[in-house]
Amino acid sequence: MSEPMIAIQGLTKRFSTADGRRHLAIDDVNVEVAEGEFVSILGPSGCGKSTLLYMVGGFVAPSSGAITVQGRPVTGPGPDRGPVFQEFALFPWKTVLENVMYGLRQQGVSKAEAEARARALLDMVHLKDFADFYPKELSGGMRQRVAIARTLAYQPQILLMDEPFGALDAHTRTVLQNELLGIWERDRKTVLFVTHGVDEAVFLSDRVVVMTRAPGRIKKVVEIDLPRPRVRAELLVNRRYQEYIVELEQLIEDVHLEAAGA
Amino acid sequence: MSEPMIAIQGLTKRFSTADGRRHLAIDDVNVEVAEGEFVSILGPSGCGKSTLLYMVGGFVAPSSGAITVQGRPVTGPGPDRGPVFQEFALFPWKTVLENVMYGLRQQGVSKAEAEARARALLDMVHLKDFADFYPKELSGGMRQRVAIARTLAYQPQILLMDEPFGALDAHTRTVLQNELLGIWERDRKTVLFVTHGVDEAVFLSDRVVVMTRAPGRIKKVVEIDLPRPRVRAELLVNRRYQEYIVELEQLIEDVHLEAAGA
Amino acid sequence: MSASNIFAGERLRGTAASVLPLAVILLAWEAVCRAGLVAPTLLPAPSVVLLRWIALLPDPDFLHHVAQTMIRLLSGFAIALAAGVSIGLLASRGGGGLLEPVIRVLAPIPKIALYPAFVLIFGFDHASKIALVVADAVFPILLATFHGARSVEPKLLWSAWAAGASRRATIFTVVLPSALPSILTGCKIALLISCVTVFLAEMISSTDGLGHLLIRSARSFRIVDMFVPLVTISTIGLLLNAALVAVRNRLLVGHGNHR
Amino acid sequence: MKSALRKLGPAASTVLSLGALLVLWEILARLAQIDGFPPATEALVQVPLILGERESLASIGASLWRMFLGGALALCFAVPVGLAMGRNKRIAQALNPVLTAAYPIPKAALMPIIMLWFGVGDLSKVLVIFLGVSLPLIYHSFHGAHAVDEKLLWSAMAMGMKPVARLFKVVLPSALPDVLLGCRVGLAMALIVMISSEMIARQSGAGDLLFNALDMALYGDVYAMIVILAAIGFVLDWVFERVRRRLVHWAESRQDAMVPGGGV
Amino acid sequence: DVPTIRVGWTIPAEEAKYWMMRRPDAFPDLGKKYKIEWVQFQGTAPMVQAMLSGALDCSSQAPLSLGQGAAASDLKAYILAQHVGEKPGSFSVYWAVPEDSPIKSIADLKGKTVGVNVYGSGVHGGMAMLLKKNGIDPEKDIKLVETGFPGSEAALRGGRVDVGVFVQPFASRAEAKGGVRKLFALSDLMPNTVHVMEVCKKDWVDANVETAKLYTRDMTAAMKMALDNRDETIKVVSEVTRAPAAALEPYLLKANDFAHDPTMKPDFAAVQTMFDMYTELGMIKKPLKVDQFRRDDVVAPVK
Ligand SMILES: Nc1ncnc2c1ncn2[C@@H]1O[C@H](COP(=O)(O)OP(=O)(O)OP(=O)(O)O)[C@@H](O)[C@H]1O
Ligand SMILES: Nc1ncnc2c1ncn2[C@@H]1O[C@H](COP(=O)(O)OP(=O)(O)OP(=O)(O)O)[C@@H](O)[C@H]1O
Ligand SMILES: [Mg+2]
Ligand SMILES: [Mg+2]
Repeated sequence: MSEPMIAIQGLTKRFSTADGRRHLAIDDVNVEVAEGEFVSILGPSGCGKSTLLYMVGGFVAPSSGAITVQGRPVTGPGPDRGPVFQEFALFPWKTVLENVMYGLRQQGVSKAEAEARARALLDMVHLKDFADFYPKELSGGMRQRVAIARTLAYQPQILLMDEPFGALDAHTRTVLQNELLGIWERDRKTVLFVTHGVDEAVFLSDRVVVMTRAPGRIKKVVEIDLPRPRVRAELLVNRRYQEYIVELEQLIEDVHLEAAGA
Repeated sequence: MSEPMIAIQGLTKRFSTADGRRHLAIDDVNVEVAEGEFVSILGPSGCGKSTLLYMVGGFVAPSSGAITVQGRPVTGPGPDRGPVFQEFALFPWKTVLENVMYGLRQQGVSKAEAEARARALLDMVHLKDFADFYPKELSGGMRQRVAIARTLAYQPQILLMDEPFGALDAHTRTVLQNELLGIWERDRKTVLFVTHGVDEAVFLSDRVVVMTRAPGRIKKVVEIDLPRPRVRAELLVNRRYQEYIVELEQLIEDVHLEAAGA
Repeated sequence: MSASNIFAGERLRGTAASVLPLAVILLAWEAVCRAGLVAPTLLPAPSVVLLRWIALLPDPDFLHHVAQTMIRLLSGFAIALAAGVSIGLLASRGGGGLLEPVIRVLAPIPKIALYPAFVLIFGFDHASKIALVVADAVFPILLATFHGARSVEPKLLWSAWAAGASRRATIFTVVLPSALPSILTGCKIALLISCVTVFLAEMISSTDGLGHLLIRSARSFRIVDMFVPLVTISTIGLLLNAALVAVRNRLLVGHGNHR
Repeated sequence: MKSALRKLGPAASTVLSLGALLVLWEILARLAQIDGFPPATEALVQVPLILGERESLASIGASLWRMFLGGALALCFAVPVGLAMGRNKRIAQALNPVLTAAYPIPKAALMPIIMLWFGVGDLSKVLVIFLGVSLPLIYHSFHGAHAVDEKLLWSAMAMGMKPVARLFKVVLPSALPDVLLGCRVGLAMALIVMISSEMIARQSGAGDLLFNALDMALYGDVYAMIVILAAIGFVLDWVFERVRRRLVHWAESRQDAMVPGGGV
Repeated sequence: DVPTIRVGWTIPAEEAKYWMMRRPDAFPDLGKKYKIEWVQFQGTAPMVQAMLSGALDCSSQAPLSLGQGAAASDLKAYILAQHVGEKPGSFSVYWAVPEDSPIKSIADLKGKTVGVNVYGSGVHGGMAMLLKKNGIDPEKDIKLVETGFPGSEAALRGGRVDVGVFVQPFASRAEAKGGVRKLFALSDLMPNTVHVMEVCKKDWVDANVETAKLYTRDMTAAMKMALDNRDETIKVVSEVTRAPAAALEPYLLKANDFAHDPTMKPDFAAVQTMFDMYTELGMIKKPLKVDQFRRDDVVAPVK
């Protein structure tokens, strides 16, 4: 097998809290993600999914362990890895359009071209009428869509998405799932995707990583062997699809029970 | 029928945006919620659900129309209506425990009692080990659970919940749904509940209000005539339950199509 | 009532709210003087001062003094702004460890005491007074910038870095805009301090400017003439502040609650 | 170079940069050869002489006491006013013009009138210090209160909290980082105003020592006083910074950031 | 209990007051029959205002500030004593140029930068008068800058002014260093000048005649002590001004100091001459008679 796109080895993260204690958030995680692979992470709330993405993104330093991206150790953020944060983190002083244009402009794309591409993306996330709004004037779901558009705009090789569709209604979510799959298939991106939706994970992913309750460890990695391109309507009647969902739900149930029993 | 708990008549909300335009967010909404009723609101992202809750909460003034609660017009917030905001809005300078105790202390509950009640609620939302953490040290889903606990703590008559389980994993969500139903049944609370989960809405509600795309109007109100107390495992094999879900999904589909067609 | 009418009414009430207290103070002052509670040789009635002020306004000699003060004030403030923002940014990023102690030591020293040295270094003309204004006004801006730049929400920076923005670019596209509300508050304070400082410098040693005008009047106990420069500097402060508020409103459209 | 510095730790870099400042002063003064700007060494030798005298110590103590009084008064007055202005448009509209009209007026010029009401003693100086310190306190509190997340206020309202309680229990803590910035600027201002308030009417105080030295062209003493004041300012600021960290650790951003200087 | 006088003072030339401040035990009445609250000021003009506002009872004054206070603000006061002045042979405020300066006389000042202590001060008035008499328009022909006395030497040596103004102790310091040449002095204008007087408010004196007398008497006693014990005086002045004794030694109470009269008797004639000069220059708005500041039973020397 060729070199993995992302290799995570023995990754551990401890936080020191305000009251001086040390809090183990992630404990000895090992994952490899191949180029062009779509990997979802499922896990109980607070198990360290976001923290894991931050470390792959190069925003937060691991306490121990190593992360390499394309063979090189991660030392900081780079435009090869595009994050979509759980809290959106839009620039409040920029309009929606300017937010989406930001990355392109930083990479030297001309203003006109950046605007055209930003508008196309805004159209995709159903926000073309809100280009001149400021983030504070948007609803939660609208902000989330701007954040997605902002990251997709500058076309990073790797997408690090933290519950990117969490605040969206079912219809919009479905539309965006399809759009994301389209982009992924077209551009051969590598995606690390945190979600709470088991169906979403199965629908989108090549593999699903299930994490234990805090401190986060890997419970199991489930290979999703469903044909691509995937069409929702077809999958819904696919027995394998249903089995995967049941298996993952069971795993999550186990994760919770284990912790309760321990 | 006795006087409704919440009566919303001809409610309209316009925002003026930073670029000086006027933006119609909610257009002529009429709803009545009876005492002890559990009403969910479903609608596309950006259709005005949060805004509607803000106005019932008395935080934002309507542009026109009237809202009465227990027969009295809403002129401002009050401890009878407890909001759970989409963005959580925890007090960052207080620990988790202090956040949950806050409302109780405001209402003159003794420190010891407030702490006991807060700890019980933290236990309910699976956060008893995090009582001394500060909000910035929590994950997204953990913050959301603190926000829920904080509002439940001071036992408002009416709960105004804005996607309160949106950032939670399926298992935790199920647990909290059951807890919420338990509290609701025990204390005869009135609940206005914004969600994107059709199954969640059907599982919890007496009625589901479906809103149109922006500007938000009421598309349809669906009465959920399922026996209570509801047990998830039983409902999953209940045909009526499945039919409601299909009906609501279809409605939402329609709402989106209409707008696209318009 | 139409919407525009409501807004007009609102604005009117706003103006009233902002003018009223000032007017009340002036009236009280006037009453105190009229009632003979205070000797006119110590505190003249505002009406008297106002009349003299209006009479002096077209006087080219008086305007010359005003202009001298304005030149010193504005150039001092501009330099303090440029220096304060750039040093503040620098200190908040890499150079914090080295710059912070220096700032801590320099900020609280009374710059007035340096004035004799400034005069000998920069001469008796504008430069020494401008230097004093800079020395006094730079720290509020610097500290506000430093603080604003340090409390940038990290995820905003992360977003920018991940988008491929260079360190330098993030300073201008994230740190600066994010610190802007704080910086502008620092500017407001610095502006008022600049007014005081330029006036003081002119009082201590000068042959023109409003401060000098005051000293000249004070030495010959022309009490009404003493109040004219005070009213003038206060008006200048009000006008410059209004300009700053206008700039602020333009710059901060998107920021949180800053309408 | 940078990482070497970081290894040195804060104490070492403080010593390093202050040492560099002194050396720079010494070199500049020797180059400039100006009476009014003596070299660091000439000033530093005077420091122990001044501090060795009981009387000057008492003077400095008296000044610091006035500064403390003025500062404490300002804290009690300016912070609530600033917060109220930040939350209430009417109050802001009413007070803003009064403040902006009052602050540019040099208090030194008004000393005779201030003396008229408050005498030549401590009271007028405390008042002037109070005014000087309130300026940054009011505006930074104003700014902080203005930027409070509305939903925090809404949460408090929904719990039944009354406006005044909200001001102190929500607006104040939330604006605390800005209020404390105001305090920090105010601290520097307090020392400056404490000195300048003693320029015209002098009673034993640090400013009296300094301005007398200026009047006698004793520049060694002048700069020795400056060094002493700078040292006082440094210590106060250092103490303040400890307190500040304790008070607003909740606002400090996520730790362990990988990027140097990244929002630390 | 005993009455308290609120007295304003300045540095550097009020040796009698410094003695009373630093050696109060040397005076039998001070602290027993009356007390003094000392308040130091920068310059005489603020003390006029402080007296007007009732914050001070007595203060050190120059003829100009007293005259202006009286003419413009109706200050009513008595001159009790004279601290220092100029007499033939004593030190006189002078203006100096660098040794090698091409300026040889007042007439050469045209177009030059001239330093003065304070714009509109008595010293400035005297200089203006002198220039006028020598055909130089003090408003238009020269560029005037305020250097203050302390900064004058540095401004002159640094080339910031062409002519600098000197009083003690700066004059002796500059002379010791050398390289400056005296150009003209106030004594060129008039032989007798009054620089610092002790002035008390009229209503206060009228109400406290006995205290005023005690005060004047002690002040005269202090002046005598100062003149009789030069070494101790140097210590006293050094304590007050913090100037090192070595800086005072070359001039204090010597021939090159201002004139000190052991009786502190005010030179009313000289004050009148100065009033008239300031009136002519327009610095005092209306003619003044010195007699209005005179009350014989309190003026030094008190019987
Ligand atoms: N700055 C911090 N200090 C201390 N503990 C922290 C800090 N940041 C995160 N943690 C802890 O690390 C753990 C993992 O947090 P993380 O945000 O990665 O969870 P998550 O899996 O993303 O959860 P969610 O699904 O709720 O978003 C949590 O227990 C949290 O309390
Ligand atoms: N301050 C504001 N200024 C202008 N427009 C606003 C403002 N606040 C909200 N809006 C607009 O009002 C509409 C409704 O917003 P709201 O937050 O109520 O939506 P929502 O139904 O809660 O959506 P979501 O499911 O995404 O949270 C949106 O179109 C939004 O752009
Ligand atoms: Mg997370
Ligand atoms: Mg919403």
